[in-house]
Amino acid sequence: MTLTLTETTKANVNRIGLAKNDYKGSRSTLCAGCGHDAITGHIISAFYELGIEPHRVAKFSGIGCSSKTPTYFLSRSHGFNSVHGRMPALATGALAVNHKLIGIGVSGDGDSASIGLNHMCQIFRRNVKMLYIVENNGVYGLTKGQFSATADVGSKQKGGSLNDYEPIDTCALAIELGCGYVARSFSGDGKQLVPLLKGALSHDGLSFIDIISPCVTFNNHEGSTKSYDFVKDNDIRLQELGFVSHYEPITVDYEEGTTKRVELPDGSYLILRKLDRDYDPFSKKLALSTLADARLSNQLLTGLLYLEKNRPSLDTRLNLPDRPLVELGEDDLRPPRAVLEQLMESYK
Amino acid sequence: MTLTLTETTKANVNRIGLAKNDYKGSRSTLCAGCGHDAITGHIISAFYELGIEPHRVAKFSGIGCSSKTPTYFLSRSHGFNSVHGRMPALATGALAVNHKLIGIGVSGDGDSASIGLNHMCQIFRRNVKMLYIVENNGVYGLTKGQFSATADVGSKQKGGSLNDYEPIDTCALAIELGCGYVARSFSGDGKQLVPLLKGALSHDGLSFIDIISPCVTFNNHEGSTKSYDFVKDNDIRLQELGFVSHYEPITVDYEEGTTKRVELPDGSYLILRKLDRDYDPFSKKLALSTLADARLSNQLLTGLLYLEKNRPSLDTRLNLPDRPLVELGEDDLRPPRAVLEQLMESYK
Amino acid sequence: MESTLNNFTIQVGTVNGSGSQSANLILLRSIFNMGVPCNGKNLFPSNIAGLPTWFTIRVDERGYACRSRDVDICVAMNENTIDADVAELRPGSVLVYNEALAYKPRREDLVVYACPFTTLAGKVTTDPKLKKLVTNMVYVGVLQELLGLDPVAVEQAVQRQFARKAKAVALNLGALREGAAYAREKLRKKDPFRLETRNLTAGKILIEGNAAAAMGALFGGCTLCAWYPITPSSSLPEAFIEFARKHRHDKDGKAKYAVIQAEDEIASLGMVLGGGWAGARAMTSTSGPGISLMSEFAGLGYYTETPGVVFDIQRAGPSTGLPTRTAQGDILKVAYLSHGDTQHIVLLPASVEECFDFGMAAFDLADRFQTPVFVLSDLDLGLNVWMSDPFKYPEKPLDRGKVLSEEDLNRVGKFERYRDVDGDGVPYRTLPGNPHPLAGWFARGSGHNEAAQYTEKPGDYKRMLDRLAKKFETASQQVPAPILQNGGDTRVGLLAYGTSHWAVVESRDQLSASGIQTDYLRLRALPLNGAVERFLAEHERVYVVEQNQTGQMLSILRIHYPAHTSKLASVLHYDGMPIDAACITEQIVAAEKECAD
Amino acid sequence: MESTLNNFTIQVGTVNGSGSQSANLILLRSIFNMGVPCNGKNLFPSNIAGLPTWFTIRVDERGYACRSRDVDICVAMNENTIDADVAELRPGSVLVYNEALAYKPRREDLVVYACPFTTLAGKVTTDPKLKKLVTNMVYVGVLQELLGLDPVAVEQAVQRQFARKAKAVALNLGALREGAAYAREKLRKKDPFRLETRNLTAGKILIEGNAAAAMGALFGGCTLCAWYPITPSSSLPEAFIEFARKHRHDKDGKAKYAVIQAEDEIASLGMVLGGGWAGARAMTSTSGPGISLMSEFAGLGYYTETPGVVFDIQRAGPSTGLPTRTAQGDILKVAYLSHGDTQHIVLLPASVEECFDFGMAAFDLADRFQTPVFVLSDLDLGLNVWMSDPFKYPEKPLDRGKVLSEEDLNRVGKFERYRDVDGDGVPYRTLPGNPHPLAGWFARGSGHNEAAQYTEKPGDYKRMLDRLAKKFETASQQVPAPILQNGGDTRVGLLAYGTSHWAVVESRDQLSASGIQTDYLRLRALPLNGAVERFLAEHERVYVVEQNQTGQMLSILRIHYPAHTSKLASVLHYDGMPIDAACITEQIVAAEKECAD
Ligand SMILES: Cc1ncc(C[n+]2csc(CCOP(=O)(O)OP(=O)(O)O)c2C)c(N)n1
Ligand SMILES: Cc1ncc(C[n+]2csc(CCOP(=O)(O)OP(=O)(O)O)c2C)c(N)n1
Ligand code: SF4
Ligand code: SF4
Ligand SMILES: [Mg+2]
Ligand SMILES: [Mg+2]
Repeated sequence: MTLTLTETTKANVNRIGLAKNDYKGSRSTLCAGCGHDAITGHIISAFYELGIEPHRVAKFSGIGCSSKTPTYFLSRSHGFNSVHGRMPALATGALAVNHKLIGIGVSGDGDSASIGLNHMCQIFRRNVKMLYIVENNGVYGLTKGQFSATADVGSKQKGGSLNDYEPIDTCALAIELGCGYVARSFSGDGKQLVPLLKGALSHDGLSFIDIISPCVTFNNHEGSTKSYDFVKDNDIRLQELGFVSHYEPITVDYEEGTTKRVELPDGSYLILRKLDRDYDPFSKKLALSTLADARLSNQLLTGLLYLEKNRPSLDTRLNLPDRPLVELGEDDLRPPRAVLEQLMESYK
Repeated sequence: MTLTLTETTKANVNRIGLAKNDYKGSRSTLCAGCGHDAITGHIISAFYELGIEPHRVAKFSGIGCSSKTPTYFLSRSHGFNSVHGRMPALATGALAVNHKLIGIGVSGDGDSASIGLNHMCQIFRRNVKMLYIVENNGVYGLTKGQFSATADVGSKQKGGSLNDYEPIDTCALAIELGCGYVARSFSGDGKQLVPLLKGALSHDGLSFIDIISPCVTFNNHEGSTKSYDFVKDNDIRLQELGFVSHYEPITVDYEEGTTKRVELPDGSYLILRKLDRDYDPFSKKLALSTLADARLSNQLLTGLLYLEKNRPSLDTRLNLPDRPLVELGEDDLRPPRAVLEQLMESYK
Repeated sequence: MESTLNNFTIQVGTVNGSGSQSANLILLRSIFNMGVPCNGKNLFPSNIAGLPTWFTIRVDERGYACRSRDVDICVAMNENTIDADVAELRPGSVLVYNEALAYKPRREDLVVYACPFTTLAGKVTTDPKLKKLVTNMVYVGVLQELLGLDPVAVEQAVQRQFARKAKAVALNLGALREGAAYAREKLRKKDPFRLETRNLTAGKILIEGNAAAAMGALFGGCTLCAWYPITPSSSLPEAFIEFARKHRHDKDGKAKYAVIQAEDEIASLGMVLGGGWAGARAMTSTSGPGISLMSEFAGLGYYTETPGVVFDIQRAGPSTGLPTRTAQGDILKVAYLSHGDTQHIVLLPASVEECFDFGMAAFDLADRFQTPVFVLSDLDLGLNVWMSDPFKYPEKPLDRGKVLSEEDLNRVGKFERYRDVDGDGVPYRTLPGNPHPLAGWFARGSGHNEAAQYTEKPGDYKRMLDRLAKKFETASQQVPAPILQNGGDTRVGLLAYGTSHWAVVESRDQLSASGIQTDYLRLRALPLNGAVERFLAEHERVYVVEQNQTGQMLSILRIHYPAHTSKLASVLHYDGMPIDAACITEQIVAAEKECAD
Repeated sequence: MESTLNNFTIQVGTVNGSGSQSANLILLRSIFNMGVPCNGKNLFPSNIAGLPTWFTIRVDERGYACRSRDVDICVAMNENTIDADVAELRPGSVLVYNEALAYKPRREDLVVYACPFTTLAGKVTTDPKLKKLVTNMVYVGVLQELLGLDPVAVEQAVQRQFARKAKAVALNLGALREGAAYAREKLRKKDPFRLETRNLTAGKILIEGNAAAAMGALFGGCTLCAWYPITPSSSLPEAFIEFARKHRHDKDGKAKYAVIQAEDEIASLGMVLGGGWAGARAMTSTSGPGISLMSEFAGLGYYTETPGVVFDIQRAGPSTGLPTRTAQGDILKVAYLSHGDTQHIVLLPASVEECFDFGMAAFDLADRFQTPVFVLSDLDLGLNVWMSDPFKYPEKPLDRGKVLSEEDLNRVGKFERYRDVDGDGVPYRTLPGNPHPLAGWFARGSGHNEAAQYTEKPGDYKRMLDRLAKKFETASQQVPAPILQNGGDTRVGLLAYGTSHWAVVESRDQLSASGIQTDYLRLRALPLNGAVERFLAEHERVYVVEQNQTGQMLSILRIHYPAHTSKLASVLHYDGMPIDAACITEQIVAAEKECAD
């Protein structure tokens, strides 16, 4: 197992009495050092620390090394490793009929920005309440290192050829298409990523996190813009992040002016501490232009890019009752005989 | 035939001696008053006035009322009415093997922003040299008026239901994904559209024009944001447009300061005359934020949104010879016997 | 000669988008209201307005409901098609046409009634738009007089058609009366076609197959409908939305269903499988091109054993083909949809009643066998108006299949998702959200073992495939059984399915009249089961009637019943029009003659 | 007992990503260099590094090339699988294992050689990464000594493998020598397996099917390759890129070809059809899931009559299945891919040579018949290393089919895109850019007539379908014909296609040895033609051998040859492993025994 965990389990159990082990999955079969395994570790931490009951979680993925990872966490949850690029559709259907499930989708850059781009874009519009993660390594890991649509122009393939095509910035698309929680992070930065994950799980709507996750086997060489080295040299954090759960007292002390507390729909807080720049994650325009600038200057901006709390999520738009559709009984599912008779009358 | 032509044919023939009739196609079968027919007329004008030889043109479309229109213009050209949403792929293949063809793709908002969104996005990235038109009416005309992905939130369907989902702004996506010629126009505004079409045909790379084109049958009622009335009330032109072909002397007089002349790769000029605002179509950031603002204030901005002249088009990226691949003879296509022998040696 | 009383076909040729559809439906319903069996078929172009469209009404006291090849009464309202329409008429047929058209009658062998429809319409309104609309009502008035339509029946039909708009009722009745008055005063009846009141439609309904199927989905407990518009399928989900809006809201006005217009058909089926996996009854509806796009997900559904229902309203053609014409051209494709060794349960409704019944049954079968179920309707059935007995409320409760709840797990104490516990090939499943510690499992389209764990082991992989085969063997016994109609002679058997049924029914009578007695087995589902084999075994020659070019069901029969394959022959019809009885009769008579030779 | 001289199977069990592949290939090529026929199969997981992987080398002087079910020499380098690997060995087999593994040999019936591979590797390098890599070379050294590998042959193989890196050559030779020295000094040969120099591989090549097919595409004149990565197909386009880079640049360094990595398989085929329509030879390559996604475009290609070539490197499974295991599970699906009445030309290469030949022929057939042509290879053929005669340069020029140039049009004076001028069902086409005023036409997936105009007329539509059927009839005469091998007895016939061939070849000898003489017809393409029917007619019982669960080719045969269907029986293998001879022999012997009973 090659998981890098952000913290060792200090207390043995979390607030619902489960140990961290209860949040793990089967043994990873990814390459040693793969960024994806680190992310798995951070996901485990986030769920463990939030004390989410595993059975309330539904895991979704497409196809790829990244899409294999849902087997490596939360083995007590249900999960669905589907077909390449179509995870959003599957998740949308499942969460429409059971919006009480805590949905987490894990995808890759090939899965989401190449074959699955349309579905990703449309799930942003539909604002399905779930956490959507792209484990972004700029290549198709599982098929041995071809460029994906997030590879930067001029970035170098292991064989030596250069990428000719504009990259797709999934975060920019998410913001453009109305996603209300958009972040970018790095597989190796648990300090940033874990609060982002927790914040995402507290958001009411689709939360999207693009996580740069180096592929040690096919895209970790010089000339790659998704390597550990490149990230280390070019990562610029937008803010320092903390998270306080709705059931914890706020113990983080924060200085007026440099720290912001953002309340999330479930009563939790994201704590944003200002770094060099004064970034306002509530402005769509600023978010988009900041991303555009960063791309031009080859910077990798990480942190919470955009937050908009009041967009209605799919279940609201569908006007669904509180009780999920899957819990409806026969009485609800099949209208009574009188309804059929009435309908038949109307066709007579 | 319900074509609205921008100008009556004053001279009987154009510079290559063809009459306007030579640029027409078969009789339109669209509804009387459909915006698409007007666009057909403007396309005919643009090709006629540019004096393009019809046989050099290749027409492409997907499926929908809009996608039917390539039969209604340039009947002497080859054309391919393909499958729903996949026109970009077809065009990419055809123009890769014959980059001397003048490609024009006509699609609908359903065709391009719903089922075909991925392919549209990817053709922006690949920058295939062609003119890509979306005849945007906010609905699926041919299947009787369901919302497409460009329908605005809250816009009203003929049956009365409101659209719940964020619209996709295809121009914003085009700019975001690196398209170098992006415009928005209105089917009824030949004065603006014809120069935009001509400019697009002179651009070296993908040129994208989203044309609001009211569906008189299913989306021209009150409450629609793609109706003739709505456009009339909310259309704000970014600039006044003119076009001077590389073979014409520049006769347009232009005032310093309010008028800009933009040279295009084939030596033609786009003439941009300043209106109320001072819009700079060379700034990606400005273009994106202007579009975002317009959306917020329910304005419909039309005109040339973005121009970037030096992005390499697909044929350059593919390092293709001047002579198109389809013209290669057997000698070029099949390497000589010695090559096979040499290859065989290397496997011995 | 056949009686022409309550037995003839009317064809109205108009321009689509001209509002003729309400006049046509009023005409149809008027006849129905008189107690005379009838149904209506709409032949329309793949276009929104301006192109020719035809509506045919078959009036038949004997109840024959398939398309009749010949038109007895041609109402010609479209200048562009009148010549061709007239050219196809048999001698003795009736032509009613609009004098306003640039048309000169040339055939002497027809009974021709010229009517100033446009002028008559002008008497009731001067508004040009309204005038255009009510012009169509004038011909209904003319026919009322010519055919002997009961004015009360007609008025009821008009009232019903414009239910909520008194003004429209008045206007249309006005136009109708103008037509009737004109006919009464100016036209002399010269043709034999007449209607007479009967009591044969009492209690019956008139409905399109797509509405019936949507109703099936409603009563079948469907809570998720994910779809993408396509002709001729769209009206199915649209009807579902309408029904659900009326009958599926809770007391707080909340929707006890979800409808999502997906970005494409791939996503539609993806959403359906997501919904099915999560425990809901989910459906989508599409036509040929959508079926092709669903191939990959169909395989995922099969192999992960996820329920879901797909309605395929078949239309003509390879590729886009003829989107507004009918066919049975997807059956072979759907039966094995997706790469690799994949197969599916397919239901084959022949009537609007079966659209309703199978619309419900599909969900039971999907849950029971944990697999996508395809319901193959077609444009003829889906979009046309058919007379039917009213649908029966289901007697049996929903069958939700083998789902283990938390309590079940407590009781059983163990759970493996893909184990064949009962020996029927059908495993048990748990749903997401089940809090039992054993409940969680991971669905994947890649190789897996009984415990739903990833595996590449040859033995594991093969065992799962073999169990799937067993599951389908079990399913073959539980899908709707074929229906046998004995003709008392075991030499000639007919096999058909779906809408070909109606032409077969009439053809059997024609065949019988020409001395060929037939037995008839109507297939209603795949996988096929033993009854089919028996039928094949018992007959010397079996004709398989279907509406495609390549004999797709015949192919499936040949694959499954090699022992009987040499007695199978195809009777095909594939020009986009609904199959008619004569087409079958002619082919069989010719083939039988050859046998006799 | 069979001779063990130049006749045995070696299996090396390692961890993938550990660099064992070069050692395996060196071992294979060393044997080949000795003039002894051999081939290698790689059994690897759907994973990048860390999971078990096996490489088997079948050494067989008689030339048998299919998988051998039994392993004679097991080289165990992977702690996780050694127990299972050993458990499967027959008594008398050899086990060579790495002493560094936590493993205690327990079986007495094996010849066991324990070797300190890791320690020996440590003698040539201390760099831990390098050491891991060269550990594998040590076993080659050990086998060199044990089996009698010619050191010169081995050294040549090493030189070749590390061609450009002298340091690597030295290092690997060092490791190899350590292994050999150890074996010489410490191991006493106790097993019967030996190699001896022969002259049976002179002039032959060793190559993977995907490289061969890519070479076919290169010499077939392909100029557009649009693809989407998928196992086991990716190495085909990747090889094409490599070949084209070397052999398809003009003197200015410009590329006389275009390769586009598409966004998905839908777009791949769309690009191919765009290229084919514009007049180029275009191809894509994929595997099962991609085939499913291509369904809609496949129908467009069929109905618009647009050329294009699709390689399908089949892998196991419905859905994602086993991406790194082999199967012949797409044949029925591909033959009729897309909704409606669609069919395709399918080529079925059995050897790397046919991958090359059909790789070229596919483009000729696509142009000649103006339709997508599918080449069905599989993982076993595509990714494994096969011995072959060198490929022959084509004698005939490219067949570009019926394309009318401007001059042709001047001469002919008329042109209708879809008219059957020659009576063979194959129409003429013009390409975009043709300046002749008659040249332009409009391709559409919707109904069209001879002049390529839109139509919904039943007659037009049916006529086009009938012409398409005629075109495929013509095609059936021009696709690669089946190949007959007479065994001199007409009671039992064998039918197979693709890689099943190799197991059939061996099985026929086994059958013959047990008294069953067989004739054998190898299918090489669809549509099937007359030769197949003759073969069926001439034999009493015909076994159809294939690597899928449902007998997909058998199904196609049943559909097309109803008269002979009762004599057909399936011999199936579908666990993901390549089929072996014994599996066929056993099934046929059992079935024949039943016949005799
Ligand atoms: C329809 C289809 N096409 C292609 C593939 C092959 N395939 C498997 S994974 C993959 C790419 C995965 O890339 P990405 O999503 O970036 O994941 P990573 O492996 O890099 O984590 C591809 C193309 C497939 N499984 N299905
Ligand atoms: C795969 C597939 N799905 C659905 C359809 C049905 N269909 C035909 S046109 C159309 C929508 C067209 O909308 P748009 O592109 O906006 O064109 P418009 O008619 O509005 O001009 C749809 C869904 C189809 N032809 N193919
Ligand atoms: S190939 Fe790359 S992405 Fe896949 S497991 Fe290995 S390191 Fe991770
Ligand atoms: S339905 Fe709408 S889009 Fe289609 S032709 Fe009519 S007006 Fe135009
Ligand atoms: Mg990736
Ligand atoms: Mg539209």
